[in-house]
Amino acid sequence: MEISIHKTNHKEKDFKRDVMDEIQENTQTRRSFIQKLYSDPVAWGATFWIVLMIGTAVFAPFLTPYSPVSGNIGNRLMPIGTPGHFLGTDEQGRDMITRILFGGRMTLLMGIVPVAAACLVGGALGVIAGYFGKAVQSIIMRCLDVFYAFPALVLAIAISAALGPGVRNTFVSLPIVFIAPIARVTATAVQQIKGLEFFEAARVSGASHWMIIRFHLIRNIFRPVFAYVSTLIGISILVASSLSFLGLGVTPPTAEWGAMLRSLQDALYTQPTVAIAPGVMIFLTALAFNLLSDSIQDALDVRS
Amino acid sequence: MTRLFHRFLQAIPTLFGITLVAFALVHIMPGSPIDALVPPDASADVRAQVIHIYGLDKPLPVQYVLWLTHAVRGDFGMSIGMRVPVNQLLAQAIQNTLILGVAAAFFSFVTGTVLGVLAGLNQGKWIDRMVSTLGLAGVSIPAYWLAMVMVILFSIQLGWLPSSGMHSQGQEGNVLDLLAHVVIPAIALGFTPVGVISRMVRTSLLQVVKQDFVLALRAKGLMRRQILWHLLRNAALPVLTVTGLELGYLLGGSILVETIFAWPGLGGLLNSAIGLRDIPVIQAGILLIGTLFVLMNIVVDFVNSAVDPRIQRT
Amino acid sequence: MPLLQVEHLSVSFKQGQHESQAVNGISLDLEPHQTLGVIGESGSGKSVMLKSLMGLTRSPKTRISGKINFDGRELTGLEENEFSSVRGKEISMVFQDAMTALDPVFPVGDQLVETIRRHQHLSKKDALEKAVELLAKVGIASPRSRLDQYPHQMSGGMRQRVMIAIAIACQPKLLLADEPTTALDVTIQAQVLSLIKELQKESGMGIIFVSHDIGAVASIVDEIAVMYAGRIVERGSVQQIIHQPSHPYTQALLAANVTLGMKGRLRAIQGQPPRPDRLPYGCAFAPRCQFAVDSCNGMSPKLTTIEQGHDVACWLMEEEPVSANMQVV
Amino acid sequence: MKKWMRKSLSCSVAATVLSLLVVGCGNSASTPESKQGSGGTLIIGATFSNLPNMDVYPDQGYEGRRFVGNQLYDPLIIDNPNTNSFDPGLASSWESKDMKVWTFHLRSGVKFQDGTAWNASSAVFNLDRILNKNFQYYYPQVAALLTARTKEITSYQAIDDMTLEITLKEQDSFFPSDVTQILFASPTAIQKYGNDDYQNHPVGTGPFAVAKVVPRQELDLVPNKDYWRGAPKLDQLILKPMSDPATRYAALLSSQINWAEVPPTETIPQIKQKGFQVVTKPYPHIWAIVPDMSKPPFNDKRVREAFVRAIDRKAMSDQLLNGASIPADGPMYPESNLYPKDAPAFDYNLDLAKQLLTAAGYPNGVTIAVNMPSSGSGNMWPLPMSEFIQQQEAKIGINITFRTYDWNQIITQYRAGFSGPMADANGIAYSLASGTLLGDLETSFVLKEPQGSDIMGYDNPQLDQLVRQAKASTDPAGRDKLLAQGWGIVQSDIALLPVVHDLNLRVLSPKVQGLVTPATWFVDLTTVWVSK
Repeated sequence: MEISIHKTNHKEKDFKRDVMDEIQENTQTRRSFIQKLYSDPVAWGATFWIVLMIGTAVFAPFLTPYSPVSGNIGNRLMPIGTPGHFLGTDEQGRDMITRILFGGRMTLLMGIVPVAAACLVGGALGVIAGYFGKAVQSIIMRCLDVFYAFPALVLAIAISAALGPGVRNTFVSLPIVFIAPIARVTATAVQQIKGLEFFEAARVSGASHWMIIRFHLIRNIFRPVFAYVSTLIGISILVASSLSFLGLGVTPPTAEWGAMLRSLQDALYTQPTVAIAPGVMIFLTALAFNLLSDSIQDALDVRS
Repeated sequence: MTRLFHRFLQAIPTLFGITLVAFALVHIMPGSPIDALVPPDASADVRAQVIHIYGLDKPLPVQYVLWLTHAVRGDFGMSIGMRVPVNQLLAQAIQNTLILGVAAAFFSFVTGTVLGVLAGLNQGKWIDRMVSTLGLAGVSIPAYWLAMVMVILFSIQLGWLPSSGMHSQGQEGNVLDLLAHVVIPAIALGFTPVGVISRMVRTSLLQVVKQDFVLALRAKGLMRRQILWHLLRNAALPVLTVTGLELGYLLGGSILVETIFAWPGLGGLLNSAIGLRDIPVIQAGILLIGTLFVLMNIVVDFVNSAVDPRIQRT
Repeated sequence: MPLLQVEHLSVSFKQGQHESQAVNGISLDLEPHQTLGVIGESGSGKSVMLKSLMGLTRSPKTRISGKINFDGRELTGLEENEFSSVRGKEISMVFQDAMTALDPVFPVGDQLVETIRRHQHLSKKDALEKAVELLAKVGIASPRSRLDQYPHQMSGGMRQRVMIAIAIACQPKLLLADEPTTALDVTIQAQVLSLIKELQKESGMGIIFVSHDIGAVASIVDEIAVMYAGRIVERGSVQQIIHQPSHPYTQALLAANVTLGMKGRLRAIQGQPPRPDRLPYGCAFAPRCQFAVDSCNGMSPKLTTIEQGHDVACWLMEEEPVSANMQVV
Repeated sequence: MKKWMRKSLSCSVAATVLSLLVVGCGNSASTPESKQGSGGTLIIGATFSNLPNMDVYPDQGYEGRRFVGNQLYDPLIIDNPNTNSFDPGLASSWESKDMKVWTFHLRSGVKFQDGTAWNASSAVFNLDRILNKNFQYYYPQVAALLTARTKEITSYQAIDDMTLEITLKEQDSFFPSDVTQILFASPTAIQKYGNDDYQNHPVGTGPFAVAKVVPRQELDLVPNKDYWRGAPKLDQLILKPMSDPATRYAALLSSQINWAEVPPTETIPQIKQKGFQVVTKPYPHIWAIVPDMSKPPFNDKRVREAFVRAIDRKAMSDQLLNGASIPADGPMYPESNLYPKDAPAFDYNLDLAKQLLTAAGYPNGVTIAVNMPSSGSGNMWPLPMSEFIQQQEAKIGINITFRTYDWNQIITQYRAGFSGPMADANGIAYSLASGTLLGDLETSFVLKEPQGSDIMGYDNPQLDQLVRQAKASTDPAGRDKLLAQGWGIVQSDIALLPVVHDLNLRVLSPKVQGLVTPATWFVDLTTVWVSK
């Protein structure tokens, strides 16, 4: 009896040491990751744009004297460069800068929130699937396969069509789209970790599942999963704006870039520069997120 | 062949799941399908009769089994909104979508490959940077917006190409006319895959270039184009997989692009069916897209094994 | 007239602001029928040297100087396309690992045929016949049925034979072998070595055989050159090198080698070879050399003949070692 | 534009020539060089998202009827689109002594496009198909849609081969305008294909016949050379569903169509500059929000008035819609002789609107849901219009959630009323050809389902009384006076939340000739040709 307890203690110590080593290793990689990002001018540029977008979104009400939802119909479709309306006005006579500033709020939210939500659910499913053996994995993965069987946009459109238009429903349909791929990437990452020696060691040392998942798994799958998830934000922005463009996402009068493109579609032929402006914003913001994601992947060195 | 068969067997549960999703989606839709079928001022017995014909009076599981057994036989019922058999609508729509999809796939595959090869072979040079930028632009650009911009530019301003539809009046059989109509939608739709594919080709090529055998090929005295052929064959594998996945993207993107160009395809059909709450069409459309996507993955798998001898063919 | 005459060949790569000196003023010559073994640790530049002979290291980031005279032609000045018609035809190369040196997605037959047809005007059919012949020649049983196989479907030994078949396809005058047996089992190694030897007997080609393993080389080469940090530090006949190793590095190498069956304690060489972008002044081996004296850190020793056909580059062998105060800082 | 299409017999149009009018208007005006000529292919970009079905009651609203129904079929009495009067159709004359028994003398020598002769028995076959439940070819789908037109009919019979007699329940002076809505199909074709499949092989007596149908893409029609009114001038007529205004405009500019229904309003100046013909003309129409008056908040007239007063309808017409509409005070359009001149107009007045809303018990505002179509016949530009209204109402605290549906779906919802799938909606944005038919007042504001479509839960005994009088009236002038009075009651009760009257904007390529700008929703395409 004595001996066995002693042994256990010993193992626990080993285990703790493992963990400590690993934490150290993690902080090291984290530092070099940040260093790499720091020295990447593209990452700087992208971050600058994103921070600018977040800043203008947060402070939008203080940056413009106009209302994003109501305008002066007498001033509709003013061209770019009109005094007081630098980017012109939309078909309802609303200031385009104001609409774009406020629209950025929705776009950012719809880029980040669904991905974050899907990350929680998909990540958890992936960890469970990857960690608890083949049977659990096949059940979860087979179920998720069904969602995988639809192109992301089709799935988003189908769910949004079923639930009806509106921001709230977009926040339901978009995460559903991303859960399956995130779960799959997570499960693969977990499986790779499972094959490593230290993981086996931790298992043999008798640590609880929760301990192992917390200390070993999450830390180690973080890089590949984070790198993958970072690629989804740009996609989420595009899908969300597509839904709004189809009239399935944000509904008027809320300013959102995709919805703005929808309502300005008729004005394309008379004020093309005004009408394509929201598209430029979607493009630039998605591009910034994609560039940053690229840099993150480079810095994490996870690109195959 | 056995391998293909196995792959099919594996896909069966997924396909089954797709049917469940397709069936479930439309039943959580707001609005009752009966109201779309019968005018409310119709007499009660007419109403009952129509409900009976569409099986809407049965419990959901029974409706599902009914629908599935019909669907398996290719019978998706009558379109509620358009009052024609759904499979007739689908058959025509899928054909048109395939025309657009194949054109877009062709455009994106060729352009993506050429750009990717150029970038991969000129790593670090301006052309590489340009292609990388273009690639990222491709995955960041909203296809519908690109479509709108291209219509303004090429149809309205320059008047080079038609702005919508599939063919000019009375030119149904004219391939050149069809080509003129497909150019803008195909480019708008294929632009994102160009980005993805060119990036993939580049990465893949760079990996291949690093491998020993490339040096060995040079050591054999092979000429540049012969070596390039080896490089491409080797780089093709991941590219084919990605292209397969991008075909799925094309199916999705076609909903937006077809809507803008009034292209009479599956995407446009689905979009109008959603507006109409045309349940049989939505169900069949979603089922079709899901099934196509799954089949496409199988085909990609199969092509992969055909191209890569390292994948054992049993 | 020697088949190959290399004079002061230097190869350096630019890497950012650094410049790696991979090959540093090598001179050697080779007669037809002769086999030269080049040995050294990995990173000693032997592989780069070999590739430079075929012009495979040429790139905008590489600087190559010196002369390579092959069969009466100067190779260094050749255009890439001229060079490519020499490669595989007059000079061929056998690589270390056939698994990675053969294109995995083409059948071996195709890979043979494309080499044959690149250099000889043969019809596809004739080239195929020739391929079968070549496979038979390198000792592959039922060669015809092997044509359609992919590299991964063959055993390691067989793949290496295919490589050799490709290399000798156009009866080259010079065969460059870059550790062709390292990846193989010991028994297969011997078979492959004797195959190469046989082929040489038949065709009279000159061979440069690079290896980190003296044991592998000893049985088939006539002469051995020992490379360290991009330089030849000792060269001589097999007998001279094995029985009278004069450079401390050669001695250490031999001591580290088990296959020769040397008695006594196995002494691994202490330390690491220097990084090619940070070569020390003087003798590059000095930091690891147990016999190093002050003068070793001063200037690089020149290759000096110590007996007929036996050259060594070591201050210890110089009659008048340079004094320590000549050290250049 | 689904229901209530009744039209005054004597409505002579005081056509308002708008500044943007290029093609003439009125009864005879047309482009000067257009007197002679024929041939060409007319390609119409229509606002429906789908081809209408081709049975005798096409769907897709009145646009389906305008471009398909009226081209394939004829009624007994034709609702002349240009003169705003009744013309003889398949009946060369008709009479009724008591407004209860109506005798129709059928036109002789007319044949359906399949050669079947038009006579009293084919007329009875068609009436049996929609009225006789025991008839082999009784077709409830179409019957239900025509209920509002046939509700008064108690019996019908063929007096002789060319005479048809229809007996009504009670006196109905509106009946001739109802008759314009009943189209006649070839009995042979119906027998041949059966009720369900008939719509895919329609055969009528109309000016055009179906040549080819490409579902969702186009409908090709060819002229009926033996048309009894004279063969149409066109060689070919093609209909393309294009629900999106921008798509129609782009298609027009790139010459894929030569006739575009309602293009984006902002393009009007550009269109004119490019030399296209811009056509507008007042006609019986209202784009309104139909309120659910059976539940709060629209059960309170003060809320309805606040709602109407909050919309700057003049700004909407002049600025948002670039003059393609005129502000509406009530369901009846001002050029009509049924227009109630003395009825109250609820002018734009935000302060008053706010006071009314507070008085009605909503000092903090109220949130309502309104269903609306995404496009479709007479719906103009629903997206910017609804968004404009949304902004305007927000100023007084009425927050509207608009929910967009396909036009056909909206028609269905409308028919089902607020007790059906729209139970959670407070209103529905709808385009009505209000006043096209004489009985529109009755069907829309007096009769509930299934005879009428008073879905708003509106009841006014005074109105019921007036309508009853008008219906029984044998004197047209007196009847019209009563009707105008009735429309005035509806307007002052705000049973509809009026927004604007459409001006039927369409744009034609300069090559399209011979169009007589219609004074109603409908249009006569037999006079049109397309020059080379």
